[in-house]
Amino acid sequence: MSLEALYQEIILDHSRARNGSGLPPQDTIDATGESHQLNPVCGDEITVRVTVQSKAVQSLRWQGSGCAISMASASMLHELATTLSARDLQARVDAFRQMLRSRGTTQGDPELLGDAASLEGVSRYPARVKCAMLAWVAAEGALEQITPAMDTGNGAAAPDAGGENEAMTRLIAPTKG
Amino acid sequence: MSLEALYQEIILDHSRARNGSGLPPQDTIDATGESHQLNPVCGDEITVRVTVQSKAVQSLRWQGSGCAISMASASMLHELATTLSARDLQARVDAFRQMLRSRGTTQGDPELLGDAASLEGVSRYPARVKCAMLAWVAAEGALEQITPAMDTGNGAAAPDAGGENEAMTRLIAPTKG
Amino acid sequence: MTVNNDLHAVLAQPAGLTDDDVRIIQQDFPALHQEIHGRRLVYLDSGATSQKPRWVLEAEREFYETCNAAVHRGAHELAVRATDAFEDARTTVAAFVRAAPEELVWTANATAGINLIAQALGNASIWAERGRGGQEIRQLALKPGDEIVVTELEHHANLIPWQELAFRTGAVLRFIPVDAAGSLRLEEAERLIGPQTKVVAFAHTSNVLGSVAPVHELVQLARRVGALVVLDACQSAPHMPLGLPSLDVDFAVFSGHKMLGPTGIGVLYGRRGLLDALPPVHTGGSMITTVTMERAEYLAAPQRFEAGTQPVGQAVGLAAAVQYLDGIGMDRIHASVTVLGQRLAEGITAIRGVKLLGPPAGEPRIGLAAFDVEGVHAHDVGQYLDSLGVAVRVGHHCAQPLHRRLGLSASTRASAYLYNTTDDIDEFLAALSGVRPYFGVGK
Amino acid sequence: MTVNNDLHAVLAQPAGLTDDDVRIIQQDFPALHQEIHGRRLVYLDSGATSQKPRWVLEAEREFYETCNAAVHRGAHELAVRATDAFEDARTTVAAFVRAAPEELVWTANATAGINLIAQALGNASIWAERGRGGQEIRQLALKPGDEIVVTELEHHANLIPWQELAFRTGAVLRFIPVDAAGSLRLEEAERLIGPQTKVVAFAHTSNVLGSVAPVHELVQLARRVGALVVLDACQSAPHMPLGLPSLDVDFAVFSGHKMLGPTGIGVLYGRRGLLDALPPVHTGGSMITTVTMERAEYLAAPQRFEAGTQPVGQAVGLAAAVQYLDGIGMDRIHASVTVLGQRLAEGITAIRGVKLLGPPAGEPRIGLAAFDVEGVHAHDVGQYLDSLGVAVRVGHHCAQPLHRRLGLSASTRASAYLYNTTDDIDEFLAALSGVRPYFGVGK
Ligand SMILES: Cc1ncc(COP(=O)(O)O)c(C=O)c1O
Ligand SMILES: Cc1ncc(COP(=O)(O)O)c(C=O)c1O
Ligand code: FES
Ligand code: FES
Repeated sequence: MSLEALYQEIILDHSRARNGSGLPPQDTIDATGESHQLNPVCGDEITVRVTVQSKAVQSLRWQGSGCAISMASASMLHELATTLSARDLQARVDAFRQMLRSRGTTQGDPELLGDAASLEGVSRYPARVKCAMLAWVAAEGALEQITPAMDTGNGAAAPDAGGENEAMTRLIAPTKG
Repeated sequence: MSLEALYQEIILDHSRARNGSGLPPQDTIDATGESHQLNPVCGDEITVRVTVQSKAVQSLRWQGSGCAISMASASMLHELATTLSARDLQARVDAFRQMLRSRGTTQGDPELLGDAASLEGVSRYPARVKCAMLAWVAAEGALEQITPAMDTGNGAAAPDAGGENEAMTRLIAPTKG
Repeated sequence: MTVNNDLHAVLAQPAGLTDDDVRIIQQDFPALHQEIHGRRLVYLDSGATSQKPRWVLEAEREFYETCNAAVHRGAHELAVRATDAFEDARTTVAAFVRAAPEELVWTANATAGINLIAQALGNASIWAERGRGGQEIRQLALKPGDEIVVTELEHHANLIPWQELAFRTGAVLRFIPVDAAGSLRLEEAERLIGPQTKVVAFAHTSNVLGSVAPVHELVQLARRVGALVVLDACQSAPHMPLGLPSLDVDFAVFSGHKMLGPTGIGVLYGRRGLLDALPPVHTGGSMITTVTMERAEYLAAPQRFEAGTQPVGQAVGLAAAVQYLDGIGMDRIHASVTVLGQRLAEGITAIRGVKLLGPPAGEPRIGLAAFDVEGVHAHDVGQYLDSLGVAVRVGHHCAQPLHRRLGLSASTRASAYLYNTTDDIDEFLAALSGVRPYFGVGK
Repeated sequence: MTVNNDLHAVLAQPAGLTDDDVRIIQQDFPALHQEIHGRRLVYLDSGATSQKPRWVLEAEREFYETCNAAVHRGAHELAVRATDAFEDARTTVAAFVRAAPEELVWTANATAGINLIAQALGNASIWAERGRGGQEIRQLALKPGDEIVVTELEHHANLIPWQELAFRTGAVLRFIPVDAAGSLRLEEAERLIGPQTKVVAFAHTSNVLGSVAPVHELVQLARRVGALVVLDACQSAPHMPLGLPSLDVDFAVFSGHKMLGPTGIGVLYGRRGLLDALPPVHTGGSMITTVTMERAEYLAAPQRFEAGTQPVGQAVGLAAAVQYLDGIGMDRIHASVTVLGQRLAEGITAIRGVKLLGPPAGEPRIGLAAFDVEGVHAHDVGQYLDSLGVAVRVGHHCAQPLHRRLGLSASTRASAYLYNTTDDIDEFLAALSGVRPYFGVGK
């Protein structure tokens, strides 16, 4: 597989654009959730803040640093999220995760994932899957703070025993030493 | 090499005879030394008691249990020791050690070692060298209690750096845990 | 990799292994095709360490020749391959004992696994004392007066680490005694295991007696009082189908080298959730999230317990070993080895002046038998058998207290595995009959 | 075993290694003859782990096929062969660092070696507190207020175990800082190392900067106050002739896998006498003299630290590795790798937007160089280089505090070994020049 399939032009563009990056001082609205995720493999970190009003995502912004994949992925997530219901956003996170876990067998669906569909090539690079997931796991965490799991349709994303999903969440969630 | 070279008839005889075995209640004479040695590989133990008068070995008796080699070796040591000066006994211990270390290259000298010369075959079985040495190391320890090292000519037996001699003494001397 | 074509025929059979099957299996084991002192090698020391099939040696070699790199790091292709091979090995070995990959920690050997648990519990005790960690740490901590229960038949590896943990925490070590025949006195276990018991640790099968512990009963007693159960599966994992979760133990350990795998690798199984609650023991690279000069935060299990470069080649080798075992079938291996164990027990019992240790012939035992030859020291027995090409183990088999209880300082042990035929057993028995005459005792 | 006949010609040469020499050496390394993404593999990640010559793989295999048995036990022929192979390996590897065999303890890796020392010192502290052991234990014990000194550039393996020891004993961990360029501030070391200092631990050569520590100066400072010196020789043992006794350190560790050996084996060197004074850490079989249900008495070093079945196959493999290294000559390897390190440093410095870490080109460095590519994350750099067949390491290289000090969270590292040619370096440099253009930065 060629490098170009991993770093598509659109990915490099997003990685430089970093749309939605920067967290303005926070108003204390009930419907805001924030989650911080660390990729233990590289030490890169991201914080995602999601605001929901009337079950619709009002804004998704983020702050962090990392590789081109992780930055592009956060930028794409930002663009995708703002038009969705909270429940829909969770569904897109699930679809994105499924694509990345597929080891190249699932194509990205631009209808569902917007520009993030272009990250499909990442699924062939297991070491980089965490990069692409980082912002999305953080978004999931932020959503959970706002609405109980059922509300976002989170049931579908429940970790299946021993699956990559759970392993990843476990890995990404640092345990205090 | 055949088993018969290891277990010569004379060795099996000694192992059954166990000459000099049994420690009578001890009179407190200054010139008596006693040393207890443990073979950590098998857990077998032996205590050797040596009495010296006018620099001559008065008696060498022992108590312990172990394999045929170790019992025969103690029995032979008992027979050898009683006619010797303390200094000579140490010299025989040195000669015996050298024979056992030789990996089959040194023949036992019956003039020097008496029946114990028949243990020469043990040197081809590194795992059994400790068996044959056990009583002799104990005798050495007992002698040291009686006379300062110089008196017994012990200088020659000083552990040479990294040599088997030292390694063995170290192994045989248990360290309190 | 080498494929032993005849093996397919063996695998087509329904149950057990005939001597002909075994002879086909033997073809895969180069070490068995040696002459020792001019005699065919009869290797009956698998309880100490097993021989390795070509399949395992080649898996390890192939790893080094095509995938070798540091795992969980680096973005390059070899690193990806190495990581895949390493984690696939974890999944394979975990499945072998019906566990999830996250429940499996690689260790250097079984001894290291038991030490890891004992030291982690010791660390929990210090952490709790100093207010570090949460509720779960305080629950795991041992306090003076708490008790650790082992049995009198344990291998030193499952005894001394607990002595040291007791010393360290002020807990008291107690033990379930065995009777003069070596059987665990279960009624004593009932008396011993009480509310003060925090850990119950025991061998699944004894490496001296060949007996199988009443796992279910002991687990019940421990569960009743909320004690952790640690299973030493060193002698069971190689020989019988093992489902650790269904045994309901909290921790278990075994060693790769006793089950066709390379040296330098062992396994610690920990019930899901429990491993994550334990403090780490070894610290260093690849087990942290954030490190400052002052402090470190630790990853979840299994990484939390895998500091530094792991035995990757050996993990791959062990995975190949369990594939080989599974290929033949653990139930067939179990059946076959049980038959050999009984043949050993019967044959040994029939020899005058030789005393079998452990369960009498006809009673359950795994494929090993230790015995005492009256009037001949175990090391001499072993040396004599060796001269006839028969390799056995002699000594206290790292179970001094048990030997002392049985009134012995050493014994001789013959232990069989999937590559031993009944002929091997019979050759051994014939050789054993010659021992006392040779040493001139019991005439 | 495979003999590479051309190697004899290489060995006939007086000093250093030409590219032609290296190409002959490469023939012994099967892993290097692979295509990665259709390109010749240029392996520049030996700082993480080295590739293995056939000689090593075959030594290990030969051991399993002809000598495999439990060591230090059993009276049979294979056990004798295994014990000989195992102890001969110890003698060989000890001689490689000019040590005596009893000064060398096998460990699972370097990380385990440092943990062993730190935990043994922790045990000494508990023993002393509880009145166990003699005078030497009390001397080794750490008390609240005692200090452990490390440096700011340590690998996590030589940092976190000391953090945990400090936590456990109440001692204070202090560190010798580096300046903005990464150089150790020796004047600070002089200030820091005082009568309260009990341990000084530092890396011989930095796995990020490639710099060599002022061993002599630091040892002097430690000796002045009677502190123990622990040397992390992980990156020096593979690359330079090493005489540990003459460096006058008390302890040193290194890993087999970084010096042509298998995974799963490392070495702890301890000055004679000192190892015997330390309490054991792992307990179990083969390290005891007498065991009762209540207590155990321990053997002298090295056995005292080698509980359970040892990595025998790996020890044999590591001995073969150091034989291979010695066959070529550590001074020639050192000379060759130093040339490659300078070529790396010079080449990297010459690329616009790429910043070399550690000593500038022309100053002493071992055969590795880490760098920062402005505007491109290290993982992307690594991925790009991988697509051209160049394998490097990316990340914090288990040295987060150092990276933080340098204002980075990650870097990319190219590390060379005896099997790398100057062509390898040049291919890497050419690839590196393409990184920023590819990611569209710095136009
Ligand atoms: C300087 C240094 N110390 C310690 C280590 C740890 O070595 P290992 O992972 O083999 O235990 C490494 C290698 O990663 C290193 O480079
Ligand atoms: C019952 C039992 N437990 C523990 C061990 C220790 O295993 P290892 O030496 O591989 O750590 C053994 C093997 O010697 C054993 O038989
Ligand atoms: S490398 Fe850190 S997030 Fe991609
Ligand atoms: S076997 Fe114990 S002394 Fe010979």
